[in-house]
Amino acid sequence: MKISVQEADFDVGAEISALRAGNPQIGAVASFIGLVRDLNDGSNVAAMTLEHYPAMTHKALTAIVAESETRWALLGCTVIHRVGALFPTDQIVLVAVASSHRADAFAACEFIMDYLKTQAPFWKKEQTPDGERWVESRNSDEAAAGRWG
Amino acid sequence: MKISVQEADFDVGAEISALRAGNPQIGAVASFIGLVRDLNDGSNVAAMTLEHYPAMTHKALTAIVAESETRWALLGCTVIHRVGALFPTDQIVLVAVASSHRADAFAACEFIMDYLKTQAPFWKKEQTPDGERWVESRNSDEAAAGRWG
Amino acid sequence: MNIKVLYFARLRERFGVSEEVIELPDSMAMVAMLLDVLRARGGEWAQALAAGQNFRVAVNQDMAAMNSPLEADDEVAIFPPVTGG
Amino acid sequence: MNIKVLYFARLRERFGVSEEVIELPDSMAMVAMLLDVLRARGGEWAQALAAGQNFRVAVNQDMAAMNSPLEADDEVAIFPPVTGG
Repeated sequence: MKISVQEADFDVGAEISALRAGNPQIGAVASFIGLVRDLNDGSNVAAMTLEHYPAMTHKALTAIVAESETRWALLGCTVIHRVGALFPTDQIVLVAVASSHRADAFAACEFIMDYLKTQAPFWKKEQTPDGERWVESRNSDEAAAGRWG
Repeated sequence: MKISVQEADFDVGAEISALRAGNPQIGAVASFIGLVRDLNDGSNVAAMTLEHYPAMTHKALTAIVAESETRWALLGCTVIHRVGALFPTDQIVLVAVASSHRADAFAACEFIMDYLKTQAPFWKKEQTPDGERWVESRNSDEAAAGRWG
Repeated sequence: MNIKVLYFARLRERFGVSEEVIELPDSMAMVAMLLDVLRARGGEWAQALAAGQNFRVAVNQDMAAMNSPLEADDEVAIFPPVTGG
Repeated sequence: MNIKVLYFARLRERFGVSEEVIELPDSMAMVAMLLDVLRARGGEWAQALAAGQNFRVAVNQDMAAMNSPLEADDEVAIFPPVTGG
Protein backbone atom coordinates (compact mmCIF):
# COMPACT_ATOMS: atom_id res chain seq x y z
CA MET A 1 0.00 0.00 0.00
CA LYS A 2 1.31 3.44 -0.92
CA ILE A 3 -0.41 6.48 0.59
CA SER A 4 0.81 9.98 -0.11
CA VAL A 5 -0.54 13.45 0.65
CA GLN A 6 1.56 15.95 -1.25
CA GLU A 7 1.66 19.31 -3.00
CA ALA A 8 3.55 17.92 -5.99
CA ASP A 9 1.85 16.54 -9.08
CA PHE A 10 2.03 12.79 -9.79
CA ASP A 11 2.75 10.69 -12.90
CA VAL A 12 -0.14 8.26 -13.44
CA GLY A 13 1.82 5.97 -15.75
CA ALA A 14 4.77 5.74 -13.36
CA GLU A 15 2.52 5.13 -10.36
CA ILE A 16 0.63 2.29 -12.07
CA SER A 17 3.91 0.76 -13.27
CA ALA A 18 5.27 0.83 -9.73
CA LEU A 19 2.06 -0.69 -8.36
CA ARG A 20 2.29 -3.63 -10.81
CA ALA A 21 6.04 -4.17 -10.69
CA GLY A 22 7.20 -7.68 -9.93
CA ASN A 23 3.85 -9.36 -9.43
CA PRO A 24 2.74 -11.54 -12.36
CA GLN A 25 -0.35 -12.58 -10.41
CA ILE A 26 -1.88 -9.15 -11.07
CA GLY A 27 -4.46 -9.49 -13.83
CA ALA A 28 -6.35 -6.24 -13.28
CA VAL A 29 -5.58 -2.65 -12.33
CA ALA A 30 -8.52 -0.28 -11.84
CA SER A 31 -7.70 3.36 -11.33
CA PHE A 32 -9.35 6.71 -10.84
CA ILE A 33 -8.04 10.23 -11.35
CA GLY A 34 -9.88 13.27 -10.01
CA LEU A 35 -9.25 16.54 -11.83
CA VAL A 36 -9.96 20.24 -11.26
CA ARG A 37 -12.80 21.41 -13.53
CA ASP A 38 -13.09 24.99 -14.76
CA LEU A 39 -16.82 25.08 -14.02
CA ASN A 40 -18.52 23.88 -10.83
CA ASP A 41 -22.04 24.48 -9.54
CA GLY A 42 -22.58 27.00 -12.34
CA SER A 43 -19.56 29.21 -11.67
CA ASN A 44 -16.27 29.49 -13.46
CA VAL A 45 -13.41 28.28 -11.32
CA ALA A 46 -10.07 30.00 -11.83
CA ALA A 47 -8.20 28.11 -9.13
CA MET A 48 -8.76 26.17 -5.94
CA THR A 49 -6.97 25.60 -2.68
CA LEU A 50 -7.06 22.22 -0.98
CA GLU A 51 -6.82 22.47 2.78
CA HIS A 52 -6.37 19.37 4.91
CA TYR A 53 -5.83 18.18 8.47
CA PRO A 54 -2.26 16.97 8.18
CA ALA A 55 -2.20 14.73 11.24
CA MET A 56 -5.34 12.93 10.09
CA THR A 57 -5.26 12.67 6.30
CA HIS A 58 -2.64 9.94 6.02
CA LYS A 59 -4.24 8.01 8.88
CA ALA A 60 -7.71 8.26 7.36
CA LEU A 61 -6.56 7.16 3.90
CA THR A 62 -4.62 4.25 5.40
CA ALA A 63 -7.71 3.12 7.30
CA ILE A 64 -9.88 3.32 4.17
CA VAL A 65 -7.44 1.23 2.14
CA ALA A 66 -7.08 -1.26 5.00
CA GLU A 67 -10.85 -1.63 5.10
CA SER A 68 -10.94 -2.28 1.34
CA GLU A 69 -8.32 -5.01 1.82
CA THR A 70 -10.62 -6.82 4.24
CA ARG A 71 -13.47 -6.73 1.70
CA TRP A 72 -11.69 -7.71 -1.54
CA ALA A 73 -8.66 -9.77 -2.59
CA LEU A 74 -6.18 -7.05 -3.47
CA LEU A 75 -2.55 -7.25 -4.61
CA GLY A 76 -1.65 -3.61 -4.06
CA CYS A 77 -3.07 -0.12 -3.80
CA THR A 78 -1.81 3.41 -4.37
CA VAL A 79 -3.60 6.53 -3.13
CA ILE A 80 -2.15 9.99 -3.79
CA HIS A 81 -4.02 13.17 -2.82
CA ARG A 82 -2.68 16.63 -3.51
CA VAL A 83 -3.05 19.70 -1.27
CA GLY A 84 -2.35 23.39 -1.79
CA ALA A 85 -3.09 25.54 -4.84
CA LEU A 86 -4.54 23.76 -7.89
CA PHE A 87 -5.81 24.97 -11.26
CA PRO A 88 -8.27 23.67 -13.88
CA THR A 89 -7.11 20.40 -15.49
CA ASP A 90 -4.71 19.75 -12.57
CA GLN A 91 -4.76 16.28 -11.06
CA ILE A 92 -6.18 16.15 -7.52
CA VAL A 93 -6.29 12.49 -6.57
CA LEU A 94 -5.19 9.08 -7.84
CA VAL A 95 -6.55 5.77 -6.58
CA ALA A 96 -5.12 2.67 -8.27
CA VAL A 97 -5.92 -0.88 -7.17
CA ALA A 98 -4.32 -4.13 -8.35
CA SER A 99 -5.97 -7.54 -8.09
CA SER A 100 -6.06 -10.90 -9.85
CA HIS A 101 -9.54 -10.20 -11.20
CA ARG A 102 -11.32 -7.12 -12.44
CA ALA A 103 -14.41 -7.25 -10.22
CA ASP A 104 -12.30 -6.90 -7.05
CA ALA A 105 -10.17 -4.12 -8.55
CA PHE A 106 -13.17 -2.08 -9.72
CA ALA A 107 -15.13 -2.48 -6.48
CA ALA A 108 -12.19 -1.59 -4.23
CA CYS A 109 -11.25 1.44 -6.34
CA GLU A 110 -14.77 2.84 -6.25
CA PHE A 111 -15.14 2.03 -2.53
CA ILE A 112 -11.91 3.88 -1.70
CA MET A 113 -13.05 6.94 -3.68
CA ASP A 114 -16.49 6.93 -2.05
CA TYR A 115 -14.99 6.72 1.44
CA LEU A 116 -12.28 9.26 0.67
CA LYS A 117 -15.03 11.67 -0.42
CA THR A 118 -16.79 11.42 2.95
CA GLN A 119 -14.12 10.36 5.48
CA ALA A 120 -10.78 11.92 4.54
CA PRO A 121 -10.26 15.47 5.91
CA PHE A 122 -9.73 17.55 2.76
CA TRP A 123 -11.61 20.74 1.93
CA LYS A 124 -11.75 22.60 -1.37
CA LYS A 125 -11.99 26.36 -1.65
CA GLU A 126 -12.68 27.70 -5.13
CA GLN A 127 -11.81 31.06 -6.62
CA THR A 128 -14.65 32.27 -8.83
CA PRO A 129 -15.54 35.62 -10.45
CA ASP A 130 -17.71 36.27 -7.35
CA GLY A 131 -14.85 35.64 -4.95
CA GLU A 132 -13.73 32.68 -2.92
CA ARG A 133 -16.13 29.99 -1.76
CA TRP A 134 -15.85 26.72 0.12
CA VAL A 135 -17.15 23.80 -1.91
CA GLU A 136 -20.29 22.34 -0.40
CA SER A 137 -20.41 18.63 0.38
CA ARG A 138 -22.85 16.67 -1.75
CA ASN A 139 -25.60 14.44 -0.49
CA SER A 140 -24.81 12.16 -3.42
CA ASP A 141 -21.38 11.51 -1.90
CA GLU A 142 -22.91 10.45 1.40
CA ALA A 143 -25.29 8.19 -0.51
CA ALA A 144 -22.43 6.69 -2.53
CA ALA A 145 -20.49 5.84 0.63
CA GLY A 146 -23.61 4.49 2.30
CA ARG A 147 -24.29 1.87 -0.35
CA TRP A 148 -21.26 -0.21 0.71
CA GLY A 149 -22.97 -1.15 4.00
CA MET B 1 -13.65 8.02 -28.90
CA LYS B 2 -10.41 6.17 -29.66
CA ILE B 3 -10.60 2.47 -30.46
CA SER B 4 -7.50 0.49 -31.38
CA VAL B 5 -6.78 -3.20 -31.91
CA GLN B 6 -3.04 -3.62 -32.19
CA GLU B 7 -0.04 -5.88 -31.60
CA ALA B 8 2.02 -3.08 -30.09
CA ASP B 9 2.09 -2.29 -26.39
CA PHE B 10 0.52 0.95 -25.15
CA ASP B 11 1.58 3.68 -22.71
CA VAL B 12 -1.13 4.12 -20.07
CA GLY B 13 0.07 7.55 -18.94
CA ALA B 14 0.25 8.88 -22.50
CA GLU B 15 -3.18 7.48 -23.39
CA ILE B 16 -4.84 9.03 -20.35
CA SER B 17 -3.09 12.36 -21.01
CA ALA B 18 -4.36 12.34 -24.59
CA LEU B 19 -7.88 11.44 -23.45
CA ARG B 20 -7.95 14.42 -21.06
CA ALA B 21 -6.16 16.94 -23.24
CA GLY B 22 -7.89 20.25 -23.81
CA ASN B 23 -11.09 19.61 -21.88
CA PRO B 24 -11.22 21.35 -18.48
CA GLN B 25 -14.77 20.04 -17.94
CA ILE B 26 -13.33 16.57 -17.25
CA GLY B 27 -13.40 15.97 -13.51
CA ALA B 28 -12.98 12.20 -13.49
CA VAL B 29 -11.08 9.55 -15.43
CA ALA B 30 -11.74 5.91 -14.58
CA SER B 31 -9.53 3.35 -16.22
CA PHE B 32 -8.90 -0.36 -16.33
CA ILE B 33 -5.85 -2.33 -17.45
CA GLY B 34 -6.00 -6.09 -18.03
CA LEU B 35 -2.72 -7.97 -17.70
CA VAL B 36 -1.40 -11.44 -18.51
CA ARG B 37 -1.07 -13.51 -15.31
CA ASP B 38 1.51 -16.29 -14.95
CA LEU B 39 -1.04 -18.61 -13.35
CA ASN B 40 -4.57 -19.27 -14.58
CA ASP B 41 -7.04 -22.00 -13.66
CA GLY B 42 -4.32 -23.75 -11.68
CA SER B 43 -1.70 -23.95 -14.45
CA ASN B 44 1.44 -21.94 -15.05
CA VAL B 45 1.14 -19.79 -18.14
CA ALA B 46 4.38 -19.19 -20.08
CA ALA B 47 2.79 -17.20 -22.89
CA MET B 48 -0.50 -16.62 -24.62
CA THR B 49 -1.72 -15.83 -28.11
CA LEU B 50 -4.66 -13.53 -28.67
CA GLU B 51 -6.61 -14.37 -31.80
CA HIS B 52 -9.35 -12.08 -33.07
CA TYR B 53 -11.80 -11.57 -35.91
CA PRO B 54 -10.25 -8.51 -37.54
CA ALA B 55 -13.28 -7.33 -39.48
CA MET B 56 -15.44 -7.42 -36.36
CA THR B 57 -13.29 -6.38 -33.38
CA HIS B 58 -13.12 -2.67 -34.13
CA LYS B 59 -16.83 -2.61 -35.02
CA ALA B 60 -17.80 -4.47 -31.83
CA LEU B 61 -15.72 -2.22 -29.57
CA THR B 62 -17.11 0.90 -31.26
CA ALA B 63 -20.66 -0.33 -30.69
CA ILE B 64 -19.96 -1.07 -27.02
CA VAL B 65 -18.51 2.41 -26.44
CA ALA B 66 -21.40 4.00 -28.37
CA GLU B 67 -23.85 2.14 -26.13
CA SER B 68 -22.04 3.40 -23.02
CA GLU B 69 -22.34 6.95 -24.36
CA THR B 70 -26.11 6.61 -24.49
CA ARG B 71 -26.21 5.46 -20.87
CA TRP B 72 -23.83 7.92 -19.18
CA ALA B 73 -22.62 11.49 -19.70
CA LEU B 74 -19.12 10.89 -21.05
CA LEU B 75 -16.46 13.31 -22.28
CA GLY B 76 -14.21 10.80 -24.00
CA CYS B 77 -13.25 7.16 -24.09
CA THR B 78 -10.19 5.17 -25.14
CA VAL B 79 -10.21 1.41 -25.70
CA ILE B 80 -7.04 -0.41 -26.77
CA HIS B 81 -6.91 -4.20 -27.09
CA ARG B 82 -3.77 -6.07 -28.08
CA VAL B 83 -3.59 -9.19 -30.26
CA GLY B 84 -0.79 -11.65 -31.04
CA ALA B 85 1.79 -13.14 -28.68
CA LEU B 86 1.74 -11.90 -25.08
CA PHE B 87 3.67 -12.88 -21.96
CA PRO B 88 3.04 -12.69 -18.18
CA THR B 89 2.85 -9.09 -16.92
CA ASP B 90 2.15 -7.82 -20.47
CA GLN B 91 -0.70 -5.40 -20.89
CA ILE B 92 -3.71 -6.82 -22.79
CA VAL B 93 -6.39 -4.15 -22.68
CA LEU B 94 -6.92 -0.55 -21.62
CA VAL B 95 -10.31 1.07 -21.11
CA ALA B 96 -10.22 4.70 -19.99
CA VAL B 97 -13.32 6.86 -19.63
CA ALA B 98 -13.53 10.61 -18.97
CA SER B 99 -16.55 12.37 -17.49
CA SER B 100 -17.45 15.36 -15.37
CA HIS B 101 -18.28 13.14 -12.40
CA ARG B 102 -16.87 9.92 -11.04
CA ALA B 103 -20.05 7.84 -10.92
CA ASP B 104 -20.48 8.07 -14.71
CA ALA B 105 -16.80 7.36 -15.37
CA PHE B 106 -16.71 4.29 -13.11
CA ALA B 107 -19.98 2.84 -14.40
CA ALA B 108 -19.10 3.29 -18.08
CA CYS B 109 -15.60 1.84 -17.62
CA GLU B 110 -16.93 -1.28 -15.91
CA PHE B 111 -19.78 -1.60 -18.43
CA ILE B 112 -17.37 -1.45 -21.37
CA MET B 113 -15.14 -4.12 -19.80
CA ASP B 114 -18.11 -6.39 -19.05
CA TYR B 115 -19.41 -6.10 -22.61
CA LEU B 116 -15.96 -6.44 -24.14
CA LYS B 117 -15.55 -9.70 -22.18
CA THR B 118 -18.71 -11.19 -23.73
CA GLN B 119 -19.24 -9.37 -27.05
CA ALA B 120 -15.87 -8.54 -28.60
CA PRO B 121 -14.39 -11.36 -30.72
CA PHE B 122 -11.06 -12.07 -29.03
CA TRP B 123 -9.87 -15.52 -27.93
CA LYS B 124 -6.95 -16.40 -25.68
CA LYS B 125 -4.81 -19.49 -26.13
CA GLU B 126 -2.41 -20.23 -23.29
CA GLN B 127 0.88 -22.12 -23.36
CA THR B 128 1.20 -24.22 -20.20
CA PRO B 129 3.53 -27.07 -19.13
CA ASP B 130 0.82 -29.46 -20.40
CA GLY B 131 0.71 -27.84 -23.83
CA GLU B 132 -1.51 -25.25 -25.45
CA ARG B 133 -5.11 -24.69 -24.39
CA TRP B 134 -7.88 -22.30 -25.33
CA VAL B 135 -9.08 -20.28 -22.35
CA GLU B 136 -12.63 -21.20 -21.38
CA SER B 137 -15.23 -18.47 -21.12
CA ARG B 138 -16.49 -17.82 -17.61
CA ASN B 139 -20.10 -17.86 -16.50
CA SER B 140 -19.17 -14.98 -14.19
CA ASP B 141 -18.44 -12.83 -17.25
CA GLU B 142 -21.88 -13.53 -18.71
CA ALA B 143 -23.40 -12.67 -15.33
CA ALA B 144 -21.38 -9.44 -15.12
CA ALA B 145 -22.60 -8.32 -18.55
CA GLY B 146 -26.16 -9.36 -17.75
CA ARG B 147 -26.46 -7.09 -14.70
CA TRP B 148 -26.51 -3.94 -16.89
CA GLY B 149 -29.97 -4.80 -18.22
CA MET C 1 -26.91 -17.76 -52.94
CA ASN C 2 -23.34 -17.70 -51.66
CA ILE C 3 -22.51 -17.21 -47.99
CA LYS C 4 -18.96 -16.62 -46.79
CA VAL C 5 -18.35 -18.55 -43.57
CA LEU C 6 -15.46 -17.91 -41.16
CA TYR C 7 -14.36 -20.00 -38.17
CA PHE C 8 -12.26 -18.83 -35.26
CA ALA C 9 -10.23 -20.15 -32.35
CA ARG C 10 -11.05 -23.68 -31.13
CA LEU C 11 -13.67 -24.20 -33.86
CA ARG C 12 -11.24 -23.18 -36.59
CA GLU C 13 -8.82 -25.79 -35.27
CA ARG C 14 -11.45 -28.53 -34.88
CA PHE C 15 -12.78 -28.02 -38.39
CA GLY C 16 -9.35 -27.49 -39.93
CA VAL C 17 -10.71 -24.62 -41.99
CA SER C 18 -10.71 -20.88 -41.39
CA GLU C 19 -12.88 -19.69 -44.27
CA GLU C 20 -15.12 -21.15 -47.00
CA VAL C 21 -17.94 -20.16 -49.31
CA ILE C 22 -21.13 -22.18 -49.02
CA GLU C 23 -23.90 -22.14 -51.59
CA LEU C 24 -27.31 -22.20 -49.95
CA PRO C 25 -30.73 -22.40 -51.59
CA ASP C 26 -32.30 -18.93 -51.40
CA SER C 27 -35.04 -20.44 -49.29
CA MET C 28 -32.53 -21.32 -46.53
CA ALA C 29 -32.16 -17.73 -45.52
CA MET C 30 -31.61 -18.10 -41.81
CA VAL C 31 -28.62 -18.84 -39.54
CA ALA C 32 -30.27 -22.02 -38.24
CA MET C 33 -30.48 -23.44 -41.74
CA LEU C 34 -26.83 -22.75 -42.50
CA LEU C 35 -25.96 -24.61 -39.30
CA ASP C 36 -28.11 -27.57 -40.44
CA VAL C 37 -26.09 -27.74 -43.63
CA LEU C 38 -22.83 -27.74 -41.66
CA ARG C 39 -24.03 -30.35 -39.16
CA ALA C 40 -25.02 -32.63 -42.04
CA ARG C 41 -21.28 -33.05 -42.72
CA GLY C 42 -21.18 -35.22 -39.61
CA GLY C 43 -18.01 -35.76 -37.50
CA GLU C 44 -16.59 -32.67 -35.80
CA TRP C 45 -19.19 -30.51 -37.53
CA ALA C 46 -22.13 -32.39 -36.09
CA GLN C 47 -20.55 -32.54 -32.64
CA ALA C 48 -19.27 -28.99 -32.28
CA LEU C 49 -22.42 -27.38 -33.66
CA ALA C 50 -24.95 -29.68 -31.93
CA ALA C 51 -27.79 -28.03 -30.06
CA GLY C 52 -26.60 -27.22 -26.55
CA GLN C 53 -22.97 -26.71 -27.61
CA ASN C 54 -21.60 -23.34 -26.59
CA PHE C 55 -20.81 -21.34 -29.72
CA ARG C 56 -21.65 -17.90 -31.12
CA VAL C 57 -22.63 -16.71 -34.59
CA ALA C 58 -22.07 -13.27 -36.12
CA VAL C 59 -23.63 -12.07 -39.37
CA ASN C 60 -21.80 -9.27 -41.14
CA GLN C 61 -19.73 -8.68 -37.98
CA ASP C 62 -22.70 -8.30 -35.64
CA MET C 63 -23.66 -10.89 -33.04
CA ALA C 64 -26.61 -12.87 -34.42
CA ALA C 65 -29.20 -15.39 -33.32
CA MET C 66 -30.46 -18.67 -34.77
CA ASN C 67 -33.32 -16.88 -36.49
CA SER C 68 -31.23 -14.03 -37.92
CA PRO C 69 -31.88 -13.71 -41.67
CA LEU C 70 -29.19 -14.32 -44.29
CA GLU C 71 -28.79 -12.65 -47.65
CA ALA C 72 -26.52 -13.37 -50.60
CA ASP C 73 -22.85 -12.57 -49.94
CA ASP C 74 -23.36 -12.21 -46.20
CA GLU C 75 -20.34 -12.96 -44.02
CA VAL C 76 -21.17 -15.42 -41.25
CA ALA C 77 -18.66 -16.16 -38.49
CA ILE C 78 -18.94 -19.10 -36.12
CA PHE C 79 -16.79 -19.11 -33.01
CA PRO C 80 -16.56 -20.11 -29.34
CA PRO C 81 -17.64 -17.70 -26.56
CA VAL C 82 -15.13 -14.87 -26.52
CA THR C 83 -12.34 -14.68 -23.94
CA GLY C 84 -10.54 -11.39 -24.52
CA GLY C 85 -10.03 -8.55 -22.09
CA MET D 1 -8.09 18.28 31.95
CA ASN D 2 -6.73 19.97 28.82
CA ILE D 3 -8.15 19.27 25.37
CA LYS D 4 -6.47 20.55 22.23
CA VAL D 5 -9.09 21.73 19.76
CA LEU D 6 -8.47 22.32 16.04
CA TYR D 7 -10.77 24.00 13.49
CA PHE D 8 -10.59 23.62 9.72
CA ALA D 9 -11.87 25.19 6.53
CA ARG D 10 -15.05 27.27 6.78
CA LEU D 11 -15.27 26.79 10.57
CA ARG D 12 -11.67 27.93 11.05
CA GLU D 13 -12.52 31.10 9.13
CA ARG D 14 -15.82 31.72 10.92
CA PHE D 15 -14.27 31.33 14.36
CA GLY D 16 -11.06 33.15 13.43
CA VAL D 17 -9.03 30.54 15.27
CA SER D 18 -7.27 27.43 14.02
CA GLU D 19 -6.16 25.88 17.31
CA GLU D 20 -6.67 26.36 21.04
CA VAL D 21 -6.40 24.48 24.33
CA ILE D 22 -9.55 24.25 26.37
CA GLU D 23 -9.63 23.21 30.00
CA LEU D 24 -12.59 20.99 30.74
CA PRO D 25 -13.73 19.59 34.10
CA ASP D 26 -12.77 15.88 34.17
CA SER D 27 -16.45 15.10 34.45
CA MET D 28 -17.15 16.63 31.01
CA ALA D 29 -15.49 13.77 29.24
CA MET D 30 -17.55 13.55 26.08
CA VAL D 31 -17.57 15.35 22.73
CA ALA D 32 -21.09 16.67 23.33
CA MET D 33 -19.95 18.44 26.50
CA LEU D 34 -17.01 20.11 24.78
CA LEU D 35 -19.45 21.39 22.16
CA ASP D 36 -21.69 22.79 24.91
CA VAL D 37 -18.74 24.75 26.26
CA LEU D 38 -18.00 26.17 22.81
CA ARG D 39 -21.65 27.03 22.10
CA ALA D 40 -21.81 28.92 25.37
CA ARG D 41 -19.48 31.49 23.80
CA GLY D 42 -22.47 32.64 21.74
CA GLY D 43 -22.21 34.37 18.34
CA GLU D 44 -20.62 32.36 15.56
CA TRP D 45 -19.90 29.53 17.99
CA ALA D 46 -23.50 29.08 18.99
CA GLN D 47 -24.70 29.34 15.40
CA ALA D 48 -22.16 27.14 13.62
CA LEU D 49 -22.28 24.38 16.23
CA ALA D 50 -26.04 24.42 16.85
CA ALA D 51 -27.85 21.12 16.72
CA GLY D 52 -28.75 20.39 13.11
CA GLN D 53 -25.74 22.23 11.69
CA ASN D 54 -23.65 20.11 9.39
CA PHE D 55 -20.22 19.62 10.95
CA ARG D 56 -17.95 16.71 11.85
CA VAL D 57 -15.80 15.93 14.88
CA ALA D 58 -12.65 13.82 15.04
CA VAL D 59 -10.96 12.69 18.25
CA ASN D 60 -7.27 11.85 17.96
CA GLN D 61 -7.60 11.86 14.16
CA ASP D 62 -10.48 9.40 14.01
CA MET D 63 -14.02 10.39 13.08
CA ALA D 64 -16.04 10.61 16.30
CA ALA D 65 -19.61 10.92 17.51
CA MET D 66 -21.36 13.15 20.04
CA ASN D 67 -20.98 10.50 22.72
CA SER D 68 -17.32 9.68 22.00
CA PRO D 69 -15.32 9.86 25.27
CA LEU D 70 -12.57 12.42 25.84
CA GLU D 71 -9.40 12.03 27.88
CA ALA D 72 -6.77 14.52 28.99
CA ASP D 73 -4.58 15.77 26.14
CA ASP D 74 -6.86 14.42 23.44
CA GLU D 75 -6.82 16.25 20.13
CA VAL D 76 -10.31 17.15 18.96
CA ALA D 77 -10.90 18.55 15.47
CA ILE D 78 -14.11 20.25 14.39
CA PHE D 79 -14.71 20.78 10.68
CA PRO D 80 -17.30 20.94 7.89
CA PRO D 81 -18.17 17.83 5.87
CA VAL D 82 -15.14 16.96 3.79
CA THR D 83 -14.92 17.84 0.09
CA GLY D 84 -11.69 16.31 -1.19
CA GLY D 85 -11.21 13.83 -3.99
